Amino acid sequence: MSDTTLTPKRTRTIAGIPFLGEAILIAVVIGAYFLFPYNLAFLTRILIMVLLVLSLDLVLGFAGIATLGQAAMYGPGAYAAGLFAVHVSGAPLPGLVVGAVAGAALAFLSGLVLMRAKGLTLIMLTIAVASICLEIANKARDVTGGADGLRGIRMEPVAGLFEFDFIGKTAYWYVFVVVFVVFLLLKRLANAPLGQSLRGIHESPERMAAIGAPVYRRLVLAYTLGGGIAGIAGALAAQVTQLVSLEVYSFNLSAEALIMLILGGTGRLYGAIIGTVIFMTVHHVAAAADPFNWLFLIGFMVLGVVFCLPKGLAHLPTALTRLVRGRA
Amino acid sequence: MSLFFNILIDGIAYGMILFMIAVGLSVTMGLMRVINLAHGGFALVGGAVAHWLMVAQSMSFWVAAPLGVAASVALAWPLERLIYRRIYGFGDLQQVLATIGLTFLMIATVNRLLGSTLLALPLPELLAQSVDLGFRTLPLHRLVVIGVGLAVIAGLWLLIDRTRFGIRLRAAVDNRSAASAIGINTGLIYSATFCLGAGLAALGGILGAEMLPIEAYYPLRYMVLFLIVVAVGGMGSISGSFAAALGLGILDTATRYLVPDFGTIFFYGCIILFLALRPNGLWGRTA
Amino acid sequence: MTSRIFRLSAAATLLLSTAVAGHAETIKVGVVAPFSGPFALYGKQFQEAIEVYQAQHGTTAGEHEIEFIYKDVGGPNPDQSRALTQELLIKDQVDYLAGYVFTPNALAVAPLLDQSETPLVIFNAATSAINAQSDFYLRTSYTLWQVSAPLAEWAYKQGIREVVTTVSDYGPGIDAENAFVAAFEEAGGTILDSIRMPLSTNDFTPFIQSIREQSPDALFTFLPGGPPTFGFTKSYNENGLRDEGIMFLGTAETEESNLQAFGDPAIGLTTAYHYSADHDSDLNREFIAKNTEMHPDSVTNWATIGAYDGTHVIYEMVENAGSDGPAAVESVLGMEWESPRGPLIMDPETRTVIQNVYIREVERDEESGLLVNREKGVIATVGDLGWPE
Amino acid sequence: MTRVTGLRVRGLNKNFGGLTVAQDINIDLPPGARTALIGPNGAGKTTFSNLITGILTPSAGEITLNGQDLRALNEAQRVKAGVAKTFQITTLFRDLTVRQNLRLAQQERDGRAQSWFRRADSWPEAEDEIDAQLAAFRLLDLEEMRVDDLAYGQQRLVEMAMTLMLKPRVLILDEPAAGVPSSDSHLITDAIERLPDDLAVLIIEHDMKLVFQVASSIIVLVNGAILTQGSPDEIAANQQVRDLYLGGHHD
Repeated sequence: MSDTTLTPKRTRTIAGIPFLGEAILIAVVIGAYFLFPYNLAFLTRILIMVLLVLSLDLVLGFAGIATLGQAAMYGPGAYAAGLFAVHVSGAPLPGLVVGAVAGAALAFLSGLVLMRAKGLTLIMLTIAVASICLEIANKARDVTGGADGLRGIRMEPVAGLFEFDFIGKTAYWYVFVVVFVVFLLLKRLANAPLGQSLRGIHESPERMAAIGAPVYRRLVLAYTLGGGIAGIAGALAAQVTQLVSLEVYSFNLSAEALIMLILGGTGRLYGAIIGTVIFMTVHHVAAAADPFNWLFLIGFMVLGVVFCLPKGLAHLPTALTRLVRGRA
Repeated sequence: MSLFFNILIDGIAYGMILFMIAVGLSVTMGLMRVINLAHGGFALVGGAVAHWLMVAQSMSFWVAAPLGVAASVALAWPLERLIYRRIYGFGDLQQVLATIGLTFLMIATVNRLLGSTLLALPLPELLAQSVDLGFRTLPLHRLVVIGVGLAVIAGLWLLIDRTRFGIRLRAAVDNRSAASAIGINTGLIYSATFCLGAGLAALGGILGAEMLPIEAYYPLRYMVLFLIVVAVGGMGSISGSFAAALGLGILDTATRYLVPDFGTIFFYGCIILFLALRPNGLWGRTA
Repeated sequence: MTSRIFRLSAAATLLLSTAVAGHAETIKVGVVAPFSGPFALYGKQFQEAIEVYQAQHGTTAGEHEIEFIYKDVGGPNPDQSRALTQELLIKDQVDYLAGYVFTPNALAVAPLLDQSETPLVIFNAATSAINAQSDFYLRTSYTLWQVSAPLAEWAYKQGIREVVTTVSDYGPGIDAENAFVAAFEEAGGTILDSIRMPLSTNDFTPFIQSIREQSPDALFTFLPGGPPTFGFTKSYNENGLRDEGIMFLGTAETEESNLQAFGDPAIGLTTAYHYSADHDSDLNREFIAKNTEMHPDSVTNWATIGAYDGTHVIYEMVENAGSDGPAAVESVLGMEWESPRGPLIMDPETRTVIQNVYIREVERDEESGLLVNREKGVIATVGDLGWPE
Repeated sequence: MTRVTGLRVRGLNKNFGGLTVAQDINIDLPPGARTALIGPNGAGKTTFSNLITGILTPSAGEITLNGQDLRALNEAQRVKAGVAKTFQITTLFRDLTVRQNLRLAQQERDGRAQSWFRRADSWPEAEDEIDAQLAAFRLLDLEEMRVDDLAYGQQRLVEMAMTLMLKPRVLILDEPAAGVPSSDSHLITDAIERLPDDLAVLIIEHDMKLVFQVASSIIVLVNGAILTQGSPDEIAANQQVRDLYLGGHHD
């Protein structure tokens, strides 16, 4: 949880070096670009998923809102950006804004009802909302293309300068820049009063109310922000794939995002990134090696992490340090 | 009028299956406070074993079905002792992750051994017959499902209300530390309850296979459905699960009869409305 | 060896194309299909069919060695489909693509095909509109119109006048409904009601009861495979529709991989489809024998034959044009050949095979004791009737 | 007409179904008041506290603070209006440090809790204020400790310090000494004695020693109604109270 713990009067750093985390992140992304030049499409998918999991981290990890329906916000982002590209303009950046607004709008409206509930009830409500969205998209076949998918998305160059290319270089860098900007903003938010107060609500809603915080309104705010970010993730997916299918609302997507987040560690932005990268990479490699049995591997991996590193993979360095110190 | 009876009888039969599978989930969630996403896996294991016994070993339904239930219980016991014991102490999210991991392993195992196609449980001649109700015919097995469902709720009521086990179980649900403080062996209660839940899930899985056919991905396919029953019924409440399962069965059936085109939207809309108004379910304990 | 990467970037920057045809080279074929998850059977069937074809015809076409690379897409997931296809084209430098079970997965790669000029042979996805999105799509499965419309015409000829259609409420179901309704009304029949059943339906009795109350001559249905089909056919039987003379008309519902699970209640179900494993020809018996010999657990079905014939088309293209995509597609348009399912023509216009549609009825085979789709009639050489004009 | 200052409660009633838990309660808490609310278990002390803070809605009666009607306000709005409380069982942000706990209250008070870009600790005056408050409660050495790692008595102090960050006009202390080992109870009494002079304090307490030490007036609540009220001496002398409630303590 220490990412969101403020150490006062000094910028929090890894190993005392300012911005080391960000530097490693950029180095990894550049390294991956040169090491796996033929896998850019897959790497781009990981980045988009990272964004969705980050949005889930804001909602679940920071504010403690239990949800299995994050796809309910990812979907409107994807459809809104897709429809915007088909009917209005193929410019990517305005499309992102449209996606963010759509995701945030759905989160706000559903949040007005959802944020009054908690626990299992809340989880079931989030699933129900996503299910209804899925059915509406399926029903509105004339608009969304239904199960066949929304097609006809043609993208213009990013900011009028960078054409989407066949190999996916532009898509990779475009998605990375968007994800990185959102990541930096979330990092600011985590250490800002709002992030701290969300964490307070997560730890003790009673105490937050007793110090005068409008808990319900702030939960709706957090959910809406998370929805906006999930909407951006959906919009990116729509722009990169140039097709939107009903799967953007699927329970699977919500559930996998949740697994990735818990795997990496909730409440820590790096946890969301690590969990997503590891889960998707293991999935990719295992599915390529033995698709029929890869579920065994994922099952054991998940159990291994939960029993050995209950706070998530991002906790591994701390756990190792403790182990070494314990031995010494 | 016949429409009304149609909805009622189809809805009750459907609801009974939901009840049998979900009641164990509700009780374990209420008692052990564990979010057990692997619950449907016990229905799968029971159904898969029964399928294998019938198809590969040519056993009759009447032998294979109880053995399937027994297999599920036999798996539940060591799982509870070795794995779930440790999961109880986890936070909610870790519980979700751990039990989903178990679900994956159960699916992968069945997939590995029996493949991913439907695992049929051919009904014996006796149950495959149709019964004439006057206004329509009904397959006998649905009446049997309704009968078994009633027997299960009656049996559970006797067990909970009239036996020492039941008294201890209720004490443990109400206050687990107090229960162990007065010398109740809560560990044993947990194991027994967990196995009972797993056995009921297998029973529901096998009897309900005509409607919710057994296949490797069964636990994931129907997970949300079972959880909805628990949420609507209220965690830990047997009568709540019963009422919720029947209510949802009837609601689902009614939407299919009356508004087939918007059935899903209507169904989930009702769930949202209900849970928004009664966040703790029908007779749920306050969280 | 031609570097496809180089070709691609060359094409993109409008430099000269360096495609070299004629030299012996290894031709790679990327197969995108689900090999994991609930739909894993498709991938398995595809791979088995390809192996059978290679066992029968060798691994070379013309002077080229052919190599298949399999990628697991998991399920309906256009993002993953597109990413995998990109990886196949760029990293593995495949010359042909194949597989594609779900319509969105196939549609998502259309721009890639045009840019890289790579032919893609669809083994399954059955929405007519796919092939209109790129000239590089070829299809050896079928389209929903192709089987649903002939069924409607046949039904009318059998004296069926009133039908209730009841399909799962999603793209393919609605396509099938549209095709059936259009053809049946065209023939002069009456559609009493068109019911769309939510995909999340578990108990189908309510729909079956509604049909029963309208007492049509027949019902037409389309459902996704697996549990929904199982539940629907169970309900059809249990509620006595057969006894009341309401005929069951379907398409893929009685496909072979899940057919035995239905048991006796399936007997008598009527379907129109382009392939039955029970098809009476030496070629088919040989094909199935080889498949069973190589994969004892495998059940031959339409996915197997789609992939088998698709592999044939790829072999022909390789032999004719090597790795030159546009020439390869051109070379097989209008091609005629005899498949285990019957005679096939690659329609030059729709790029979907023109094939026989068979009317079948489920029977229990006396010899093997297994349920089979016995062919009762044939509607010869049907093209893709759903092709957008 | 004189302006009413402080908290004023008139005719407060609360029923749960047929059960009356608060009956015709009238209380005045002017600035500087040090009033203790005592009574046997189940007398309705915590219910009364919840009615004032807005967790429960009264069935009838008036609650005003400096003339402002509180009834229409929810819990958070009442905190803004100047009513704050500590919980019977310490309720804090256990995974956060002492300083962060105080800062959360402060940022709510100052209305910057929704600010999302600037670091929470980048308001220098605000940090100075927290320093001062920590010093006042002798918590400066512990400021970087997680609250969960503190002794219970210290957590009590943190809760009081945090609540005071809200600059309330009325402070309700719900059994401030409950659970604190007697060796540490002087910490609590000291802290209460050092509370600002113009603050109205209502102490709900069982510990009679503490009550007589800090309270200048005492209200005795029985079965949801006020039995009597008066100075500590009057209450100590009241035979009714002695019989009913204090007997055990004075023997």
